[in-house]
Amino acid sequence: MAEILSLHDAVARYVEDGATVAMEGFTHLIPVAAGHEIIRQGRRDLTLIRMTPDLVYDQLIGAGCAKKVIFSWGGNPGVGSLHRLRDAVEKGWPHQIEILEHSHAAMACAFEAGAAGLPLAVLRGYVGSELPSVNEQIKFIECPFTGERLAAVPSVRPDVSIVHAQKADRAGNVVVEGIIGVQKEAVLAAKHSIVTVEEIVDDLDTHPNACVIPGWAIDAIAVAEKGSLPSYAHGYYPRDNRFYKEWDAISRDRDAFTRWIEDNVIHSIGRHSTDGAQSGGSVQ
Amino acid sequence: MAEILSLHDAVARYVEDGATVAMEGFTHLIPVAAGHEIIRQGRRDLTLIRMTPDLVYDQLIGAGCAKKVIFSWGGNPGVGSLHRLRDAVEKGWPHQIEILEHSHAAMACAFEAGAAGLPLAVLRGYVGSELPSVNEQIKFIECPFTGERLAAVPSVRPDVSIVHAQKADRAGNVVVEGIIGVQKEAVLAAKHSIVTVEEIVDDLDTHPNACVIPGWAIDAIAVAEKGSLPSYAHGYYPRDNRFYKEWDAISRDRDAFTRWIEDNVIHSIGRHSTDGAQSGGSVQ
Amino acid sequence: MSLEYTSGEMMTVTAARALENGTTCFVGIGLPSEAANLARLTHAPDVVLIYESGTLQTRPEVLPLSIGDGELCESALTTVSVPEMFRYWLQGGKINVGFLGTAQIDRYCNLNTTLIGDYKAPKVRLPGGGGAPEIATNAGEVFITLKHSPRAFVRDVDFITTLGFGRDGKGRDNVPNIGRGPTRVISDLCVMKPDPEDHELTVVSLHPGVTREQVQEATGWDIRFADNLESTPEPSDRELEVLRELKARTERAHAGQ
Amino acid sequence: MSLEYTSGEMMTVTAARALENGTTCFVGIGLPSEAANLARLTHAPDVVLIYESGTLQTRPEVLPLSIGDGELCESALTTVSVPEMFRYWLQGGKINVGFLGTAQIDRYCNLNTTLIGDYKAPKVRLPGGGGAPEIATNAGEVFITLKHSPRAFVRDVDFITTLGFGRDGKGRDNVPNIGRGPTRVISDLCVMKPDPEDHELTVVSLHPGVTREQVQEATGWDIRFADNLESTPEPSDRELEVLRELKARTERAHAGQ
Repeated sequence: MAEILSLHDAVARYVEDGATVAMEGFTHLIPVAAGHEIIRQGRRDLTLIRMTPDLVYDQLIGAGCAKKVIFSWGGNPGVGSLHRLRDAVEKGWPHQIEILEHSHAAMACAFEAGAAGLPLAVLRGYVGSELPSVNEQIKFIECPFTGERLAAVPSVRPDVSIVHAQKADRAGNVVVEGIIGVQKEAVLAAKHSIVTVEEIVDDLDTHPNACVIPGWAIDAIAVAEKGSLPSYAHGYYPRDNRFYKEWDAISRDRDAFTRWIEDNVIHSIGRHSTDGAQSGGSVQ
Repeated sequence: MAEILSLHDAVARYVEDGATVAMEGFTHLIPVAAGHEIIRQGRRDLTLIRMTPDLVYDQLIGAGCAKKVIFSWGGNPGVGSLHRLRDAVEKGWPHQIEILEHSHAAMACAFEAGAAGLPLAVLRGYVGSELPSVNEQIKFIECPFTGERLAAVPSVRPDVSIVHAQKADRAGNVVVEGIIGVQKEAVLAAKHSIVTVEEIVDDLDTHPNACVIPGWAIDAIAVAEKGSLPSYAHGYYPRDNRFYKEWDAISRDRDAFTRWIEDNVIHSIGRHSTDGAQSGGSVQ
Repeated sequence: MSLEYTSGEMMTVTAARALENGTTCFVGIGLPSEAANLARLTHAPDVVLIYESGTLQTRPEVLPLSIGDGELCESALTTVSVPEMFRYWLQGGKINVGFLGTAQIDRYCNLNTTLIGDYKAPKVRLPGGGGAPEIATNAGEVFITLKHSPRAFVRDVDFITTLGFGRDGKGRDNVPNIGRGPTRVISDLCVMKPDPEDHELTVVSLHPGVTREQVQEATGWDIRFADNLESTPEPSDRELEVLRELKARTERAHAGQ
Repeated sequence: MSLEYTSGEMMTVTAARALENGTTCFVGIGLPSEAANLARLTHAPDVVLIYESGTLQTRPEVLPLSIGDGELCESALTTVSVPEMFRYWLQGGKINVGFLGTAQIDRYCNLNTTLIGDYKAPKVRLPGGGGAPEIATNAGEVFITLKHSPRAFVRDVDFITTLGFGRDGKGRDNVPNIGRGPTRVISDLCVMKPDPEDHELTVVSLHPGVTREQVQEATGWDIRFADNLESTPEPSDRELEVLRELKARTERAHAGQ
């Protein structure tokens, strides 16, 4: 049953050094505030899972939280590279990280299989791709009915999944609306889950087939107003496209990056940002 | 791209003798009017797929349309047996039919796999059940990652799927709301599909994550007002529970059944029913 | 305890009491649904009821006639597709208790809802497995409720639709990722539990006024009785009142249609 | 044909023209998205645009910066989960055309978006496969659009992220349930198609004013030219106007944020 905690306490309780963590949100509703809280708490050796690592994973990697990244597309959407991810992979700064890469289809199916309690996902995938030669977790099975060769990947079952959503009610039931990505799957596949929300309301006021995650399937709810910026929250605020472009310059340079983290993450508790770049400071 | 046809023409075009037909709707939105149209057109040798064959399949079987039934629970929900199904299986009236039975979990996964274009579904199922001893389509595979033994069943890929929904717009986009069952999967898994709807509207007026089936994934839309009775349509009319109970008596007796089909299906075109038992008569 | 009650009411109240508050329960239609809703309306207001039609955390005012009545959707937290229900919620390990009825049960709690007689030439064709085969193996544990009769309680079921503990009581041994299976069976005469060692069904509690002989007469094998055989507590007035109101509301609602 | 145009505009207009009205198109971000939306706003009003973020049949007013901009959801027929998108819509065979960009392409249309150099010690780490590996095999056919340069058009890609026709041109032979693969590549200089026999990329049409030599200089292998080499039709004024309005609207919208 979901407990309503501060973001600090939720992260402190469920994100341990060495944990496997999935922070999801497909461009929309990225749990940026929670990522910043992980940086502030100095977590280390995390295995970070995410279909589309973007700015928040770039920040976690640059801040030295990551040991390994499991992903299918790691870039700054519409802008270019993730320079902190590249610096870690290409030059080992701040330390070498392991990467394990999949295709989107395989990761989406692996999240689905994790939510479905299965050890593997089966898909018609990776045909002719060289990814199986660099990822030993990609195997192939034969369909017992047709003989067709199909790809199999292990399901995703994180220690903790963190997602951001529009709102929760007081029982911790959460509604996700708009581009829903693999958020529900991430929560259901994980041993523990934290959902940050824009607000807590008396009544979710949803339609019969809304994407609602029941409170009893979640461990912690934390209010993180604007907790997704520079990503966006459908119905609450738009994407800060400008900051995505600005990040390119900030993240190219190790010093500029470090200063940015110092100013906007480490020392930002309780502050509110005006440029949309900072977030995680407006919790509670 | 969906064509808007009369129910007669949609069934005449897409349901051929000998076809594999899935008519879905999990208690809710059962395509009863379409089933009656199949009886009126005298289709024969159909392989009928449905998780929960209820009254409309009892009627199709009693009327001699079925060669084989693939199902996971065949009863009159909340009332008891399907007497026409039993009479066919136990006594071969009007002729012997083949049955192939699954569990709900396996059939739901098989529809899902059909929609996903896969030849098989994998589930943690049938453990200790004797169903695999009477259904040779249930096999077991070994997970290449964990060694766990998991069940596999062939996906469902009907020649034609028929479902009922609340409304379509003029481009043939359909919204299904409430208990959505496996309707979307049935449509997407099939070579051809017919969706009967309560009405055609200018604007579907839905929320961002509604269960909408695009017109270009459907072959034919047919208006069938009250096309689901005695089942129900969320937002339109309630379930006729009384008729489900009455069906028990009607269907126990071969003559009573035959009279009922004559009066309420064969000769019902253009008529409207007052007792909720008849349907399919109000089409165009 | 001033109100008179029937053996059916005794069964429903006892089955309801088995459900703890806060439990997530995958509910079968009929007797399990009646018991689970009674639990929700009495001691377990936060029990989470889930029906295989996709309705999550539903709070119907009246008992559904079918597994997919509109009332279940209208009063649910949300309604998901049937594949999602079986994959994410049941197989995904989110269900504490599966609450099932059955046509036949045997001494190892195996359930038969497929047929009486031979599979190729059945004497009576029953509705089939439905959700039960995977509810029984993927839920944390299973409660079963049905009326006692020698036709229902048989030594060996004609067909194992749904696993209890198998033909030899060892059907769950060494099977990975499987629930505990049936932990109690509630009939109109008594409460039974599988023996912790060999899993044979054993009477642990007799309902008030019921004798060992009555249970034995209604059971198709020599049924065991626990050494410390208890007497099932009687229904409270409040439980009976709530149950009767629920059934009266249900009857009025369904008659009107 | 009175308006002047750039080679980028020529590329986009030509790519747009490749999309027939009524086609379902799985759209990559960037150049494919620009071309697909131009098609929708000109000759193909009923083209169905699908983005991997789950937005089905979307009609954005401005071009999305990311694959999951709010505009895509707000203007979509409906938005599904990402697993559903890849399972039901792509793998389920509902997509006629996958429209992709890439960092590198080779003579057999294999795409590399993984890295330059060696996998263990990359010179340049690129974003990775994303949706492309399965778009390229599960869509009915694939269109590819990218700018011509010797670094982009290489004889053999450093890494096959996404199958064209494999290292030997035979990568799709005898593979069941696979799409036709790349059927055309549109650059800022020309249009190329795989040879029907051996699948080697062949220039079939030069954009106006472009010479064979220019294409060869910008290509990292000895590229073939079709016997009946054509000249790509110029953009119409209407196409250019619609494209420029679209880009201006997009710029205004994104600058405002």
